[in-house]
Amino acid sequence: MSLSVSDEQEELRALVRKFLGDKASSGAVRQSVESSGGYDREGWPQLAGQLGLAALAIPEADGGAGAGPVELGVVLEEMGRALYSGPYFGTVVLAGQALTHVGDETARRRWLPAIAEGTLTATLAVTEDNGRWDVAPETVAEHDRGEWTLRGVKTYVVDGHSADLLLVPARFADGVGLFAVEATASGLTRTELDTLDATRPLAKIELAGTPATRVGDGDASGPLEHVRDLVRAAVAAEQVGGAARCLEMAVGYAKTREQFGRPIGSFQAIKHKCARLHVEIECARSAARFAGSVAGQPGTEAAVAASVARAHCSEVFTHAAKENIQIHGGIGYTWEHDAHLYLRRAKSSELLFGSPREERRRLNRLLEMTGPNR
Amino acid sequence: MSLSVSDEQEELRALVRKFLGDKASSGAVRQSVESSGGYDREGWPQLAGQLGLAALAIPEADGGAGAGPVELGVVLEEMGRALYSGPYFGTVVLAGQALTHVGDETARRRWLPAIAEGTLTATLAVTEDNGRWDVAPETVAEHDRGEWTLRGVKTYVVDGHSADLLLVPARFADGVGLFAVEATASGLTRTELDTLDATRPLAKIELAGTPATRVGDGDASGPLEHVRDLVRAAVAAEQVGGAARCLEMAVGYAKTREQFGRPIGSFQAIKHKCARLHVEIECARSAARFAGSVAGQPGTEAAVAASVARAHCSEVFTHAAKENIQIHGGIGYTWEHDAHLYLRRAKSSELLFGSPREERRRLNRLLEMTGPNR
Amino acid sequence: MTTEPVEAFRARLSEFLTGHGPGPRPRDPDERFAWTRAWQATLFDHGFAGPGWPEAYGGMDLPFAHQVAYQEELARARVPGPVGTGLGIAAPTIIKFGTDEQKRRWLPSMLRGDRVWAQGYSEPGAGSDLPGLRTTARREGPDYVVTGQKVWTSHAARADVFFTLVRTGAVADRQRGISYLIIDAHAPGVEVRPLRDLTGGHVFAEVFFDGVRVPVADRVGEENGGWPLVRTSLGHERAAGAMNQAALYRRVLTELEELLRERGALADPLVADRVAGFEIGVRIMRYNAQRTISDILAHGEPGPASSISRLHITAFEQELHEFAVDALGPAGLLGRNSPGAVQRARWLTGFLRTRASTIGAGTAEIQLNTIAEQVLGLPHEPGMPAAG
Amino acid sequence: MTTEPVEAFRARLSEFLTGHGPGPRPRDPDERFAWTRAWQATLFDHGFAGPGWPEAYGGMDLPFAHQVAYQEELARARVPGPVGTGLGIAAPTIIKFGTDEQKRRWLPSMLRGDRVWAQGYSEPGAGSDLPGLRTTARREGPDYVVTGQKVWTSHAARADVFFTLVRTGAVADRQRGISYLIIDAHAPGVEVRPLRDLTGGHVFAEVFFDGVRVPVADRVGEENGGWPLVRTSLGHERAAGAMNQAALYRRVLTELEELLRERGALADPLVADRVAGFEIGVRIMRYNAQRTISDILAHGEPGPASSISRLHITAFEQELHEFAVDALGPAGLLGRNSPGAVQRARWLTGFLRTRASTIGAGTAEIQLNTIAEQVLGLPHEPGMPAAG
Repeated sequence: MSLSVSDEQEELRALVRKFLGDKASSGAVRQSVESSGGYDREGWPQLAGQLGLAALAIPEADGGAGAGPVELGVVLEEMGRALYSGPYFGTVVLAGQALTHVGDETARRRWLPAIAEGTLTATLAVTEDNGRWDVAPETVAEHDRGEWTLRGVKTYVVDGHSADLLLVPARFADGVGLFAVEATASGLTRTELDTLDATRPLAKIELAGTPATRVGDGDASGPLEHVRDLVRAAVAAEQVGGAARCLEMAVGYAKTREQFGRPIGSFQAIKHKCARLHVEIECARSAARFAGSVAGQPGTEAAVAASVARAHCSEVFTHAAKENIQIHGGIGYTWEHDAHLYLRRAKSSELLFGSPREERRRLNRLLEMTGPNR
Repeated sequence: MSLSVSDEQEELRALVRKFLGDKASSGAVRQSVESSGGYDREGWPQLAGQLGLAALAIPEADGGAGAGPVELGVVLEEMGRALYSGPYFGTVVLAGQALTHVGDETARRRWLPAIAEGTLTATLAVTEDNGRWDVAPETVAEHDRGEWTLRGVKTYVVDGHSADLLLVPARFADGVGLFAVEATASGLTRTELDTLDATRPLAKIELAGTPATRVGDGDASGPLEHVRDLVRAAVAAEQVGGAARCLEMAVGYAKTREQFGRPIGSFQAIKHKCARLHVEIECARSAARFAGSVAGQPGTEAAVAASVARAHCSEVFTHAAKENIQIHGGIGYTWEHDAHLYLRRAKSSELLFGSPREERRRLNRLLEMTGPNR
Repeated sequence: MTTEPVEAFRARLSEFLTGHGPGPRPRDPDERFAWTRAWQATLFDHGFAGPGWPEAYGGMDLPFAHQVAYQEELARARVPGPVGTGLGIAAPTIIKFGTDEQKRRWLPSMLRGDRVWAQGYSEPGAGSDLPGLRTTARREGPDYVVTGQKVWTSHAARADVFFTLVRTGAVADRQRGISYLIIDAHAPGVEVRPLRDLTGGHVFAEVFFDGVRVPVADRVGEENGGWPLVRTSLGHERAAGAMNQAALYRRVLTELEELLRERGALADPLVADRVAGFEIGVRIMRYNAQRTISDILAHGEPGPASSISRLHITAFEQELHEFAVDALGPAGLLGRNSPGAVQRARWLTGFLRTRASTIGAGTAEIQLNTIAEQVLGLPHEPGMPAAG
Repeated sequence: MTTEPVEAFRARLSEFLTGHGPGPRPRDPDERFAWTRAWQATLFDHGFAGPGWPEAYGGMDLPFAHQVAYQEELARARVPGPVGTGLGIAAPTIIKFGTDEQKRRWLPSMLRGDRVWAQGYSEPGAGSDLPGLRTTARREGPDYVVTGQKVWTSHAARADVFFTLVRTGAVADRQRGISYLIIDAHAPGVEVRPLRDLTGGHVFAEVFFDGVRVPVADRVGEENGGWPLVRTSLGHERAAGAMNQAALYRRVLTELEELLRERGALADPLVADRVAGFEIGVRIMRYNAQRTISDILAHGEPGPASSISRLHITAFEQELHEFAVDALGPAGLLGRNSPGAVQRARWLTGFLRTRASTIGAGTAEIQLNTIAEQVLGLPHEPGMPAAG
């Protein structure tokens, strides 16, 4: 297996970077941060449709380009650098992969092509009030006269306030199933949350006898676990992008900003901070790439690699974001400077989708280091 | 309560420092390190007797000077600086305080004056094979026809191979008692251990029906817990001395050693390492002093302060010892340089008498942060 | 100085605090500001302001032991601290170096909270490098004409007075060309632009001086002699104040522990271990303050524990707030306007706000340099001005 | 180069290793040294030495993929590595910059382990500041006359040959006045004084040169042109070797986990959390190596992961050994001669030994400088030579 970036992947990266540089510049990100509820409605159709990024990781049979987690990682790394706040993460990373891996023929045909075209936005609503991303749902699915309805509360749902389609894991007699809920369904209340990181909008979803369509059959726990690992790998790539951008900002500032008559980057304290971050970030990059390259094949190796990457990349991104502010000094503490946007994203992506502590605990379970209840 | 050093204490410090500088110089310490089994037999009578340091913390009624834990802390800080390896710690800190706080009249009259004079060496044998310093003993005391005998194994006993008198906590039907065993007793096997830190000799003590004298009456668990807190405060002071000496060595070297045409102490990396250590060490000093100043009064405040000091001072000393080697570079890695002797003492005193992890756990119990089994 | 025994004084103060408490803390920032000022006036009017200040300027001129008791009682009563940084930073300088006329003119209204003082030291081009500052004060008859820009002035938007450092000599003279000048915030040519900090709030600002005329009589100390004044403080009063900070964090930590216990998070041994670490940290904060106080009482000097307190506290508060957010999990990410927000998002706000702890008033790096050079005597870097 | 498919090569090597294993590792250091050398000769005699070396000097000249397989198989078989630092450090320089005559003269006997090579770069006065070295080589007819002192030369006591940096120009020329010289350890005027390291063992030494005559023909590269040679290495071979190190620590960590499980220490959630952290670290070590290999295969260059591996590994090994000692509690303090010593005190020895990880071959601080300047492009300190 190669952990190198191929020429094709490099082209993809350049394409995405250019697009995001033009359309999702800091100003655009700030606009979405300062306004609530909306998202990049202008850029999205172009990014999803013309650039074909929504189709990227969707199987060819379902109208996609059939690329794998590695290519998705390239895109997310760039989105992480740019703090892209459009509905890519919810639609493509969460819902796209859930439909691909859990969905039956009908469900796939019904929604995946629209996702691939960029005409349907969607998300996956995993977390409930306890905040855990990795446990069985409390939300209940009831079956009556051929119709499913859902009852429960999901929260911290990425793009949950704006997505056209919500995919909701819920439990019923036979185990856990995945259910699709249209945005227009009755008994559905969606509340956008005020959170640390406005570039990743989160919502609370209340389901009070909401009609839903079952997606896939049998117990979905296993396939959902695989989807979670795919998401882990994707978030890790995004975190690498964010962390690398923080270091770039810090290094760029340290090269030009002078104090005591010399660039602050010539002081050892600043140099060593930056060099340490570089070491951490390259380690994070190796971990994220490895996780991406094995994520396609469900199983222990993919699960272990995903948790390794998430645990490390989370800590590195948060560390990089904090050091970036520190190196920038007073200016880094202002609202106007972008440094805090990265800190917000870093801490938010550290705690959503499984904290480092939880990932290490899961790693021990996967490696049978400790008993199942540790 | 004052945390300041009084003029009297400052005089005591100067006296001890001068004595240890003359008699327990690095060369003398090394002699005791390289030879096994012995201790500072020449210096000890002078230090204990003429200087009166053995008598310092023993009550006046028992032939001592009646000073408290704070004065004892001043002496131990100096001994920590000098890595003094004579039998002071076992005799005065461990056995002296155990006899003072657990002993009945008879026991006190029998042994304390001799300890105060420096003519009897002694120790307290707490730890058993599990390495825990803070749990009830497995060693059993049996009473038969008015005679007590002990059965069990104690280990990591400071000065255990050389002490004239061993004080041994052991359990029996009514709880835990303290027992005195003469070095010459039958059924007693003492084995000096090869350990990381030769400046603090440890021994394994096997008791196979060894005759013993009971010291004190009633359950000794409570008083022994108080003794443990006095020891914690004393070790913390010793660690502050060791850590401060490491920083002094590092700063001294960094001022004179040149690289790239300037003293290495002018490089920020070295400066900040030293400054960070200074902050940690002054915090450690505050903690050790506070622990000493409340240690005389048994109770929760003394217990909390003792664990706070131990947890922090342990980590600071080990950190200082590691940084001292790092700052010295190649020369710090040699056997001939004293830097490693401090690392050895630091790690050894970190893990004996309760590790930082154990002290934090105890702190949570004392503060009722968590249940009793956490 | 009073001859009242410490415990009598403490009882009298405690009784006053019970009877005259400032009432509940308003949530609206403007109301809160007014509430804080009103409380400061109440203290002043009852003779309970300025524990270490001369009585001539409205202070209490308390012996040191009384000052400690004063701080302890105020911390216990959870009353608000003074508004602006005048009392803590400018007043000691004026008390020590000001003329009698200056003291009479400035101190009482500052102490009563009638006029709010804010600091203007840092500049956009010289955050940590104060000796390189470029705001100039050109002498013109009885006035200085001040032109330049300052940043990072807490409370600038509400300030009536700025205490500043300005360049009266050449830039190349560095700290030997700097004077200490008091500038009326309402004078023509002063413009204050509030800056949002990274939490989204407005606690600091940029201040522009465009040909502002400042009477020479408002200079403290000699012309070009401002630099040594910067480091003045009523060491003793500050030491007693450190107790106040230790009391504050004692309370904050207890509140966090209660929160974690309620949420069941303390059952995680890793959380419990970290909490024990903070228990150690907050106690050491108190021991450091107490040791400084002991050293002052015994030797008249604050001793070594005083120079390290700030680095200990800043690291503590950053780590504590981040730990709180982490321990709350995703709920820790909720802003104050969210349903389910934990304690009005105080921990989240604290996590962001304490980023300033290692930046404002000299970065952590600068403070480490200062300790390395001034306390440990390590050589300074070639080509660098000595620290401090 | 071979045309043998990688898997066929791997099978052949694996069969050889099974059949010709070096036998159990002797405990006595002298015996162990002889055992290591004998194994090196066995490899050589069977055509299994020097995977990346030219065949002309006894090497295998393997394609890169085969080198990776070679390192993997050797790691799996747990055979000893080469003795001395010649193969890893001196050989690449000689292969790249040596004359044909020098290669013929030096390489085969080095590869077979017949002559042990040791490094002589550092000096007492210039540990991290190599460009400041002072051992001089004065030209005298066909010889250099070498006088000076070197330290930190691993295996010096057993060396037959030193590869050194010496000053042939002026001290003020710094790195432009340095030559790369190969010195016979048995020549008159060479004195080796073994130094005990802080573990109490003798793995390094001081070497004194007192007017040692060294033929000019034993200089590699140009006079005063030695400096650029120092940083040569067979990058590709080293990358494959990094795999070997990852495999080593994979094994070490598994052994520690088994030990902790046996002793019940894994039941402590704090211990388990740290162990998970090391699992992450050891995997990242492998990913880094694998990524470097991928980059070489894809682009012919080792890429960014290669420059950071060492800092990751050194931090890992220091933390791992200290953690092991801590997790063992007081039993972790027992030396190998003690009753109850845990696994012959390997963790304790490792705790002490790995203090060198951040000192030897350039301190961690110097490596961070190098990354900051050469990778990140940060400016170097005024008055300092550029890193590297």
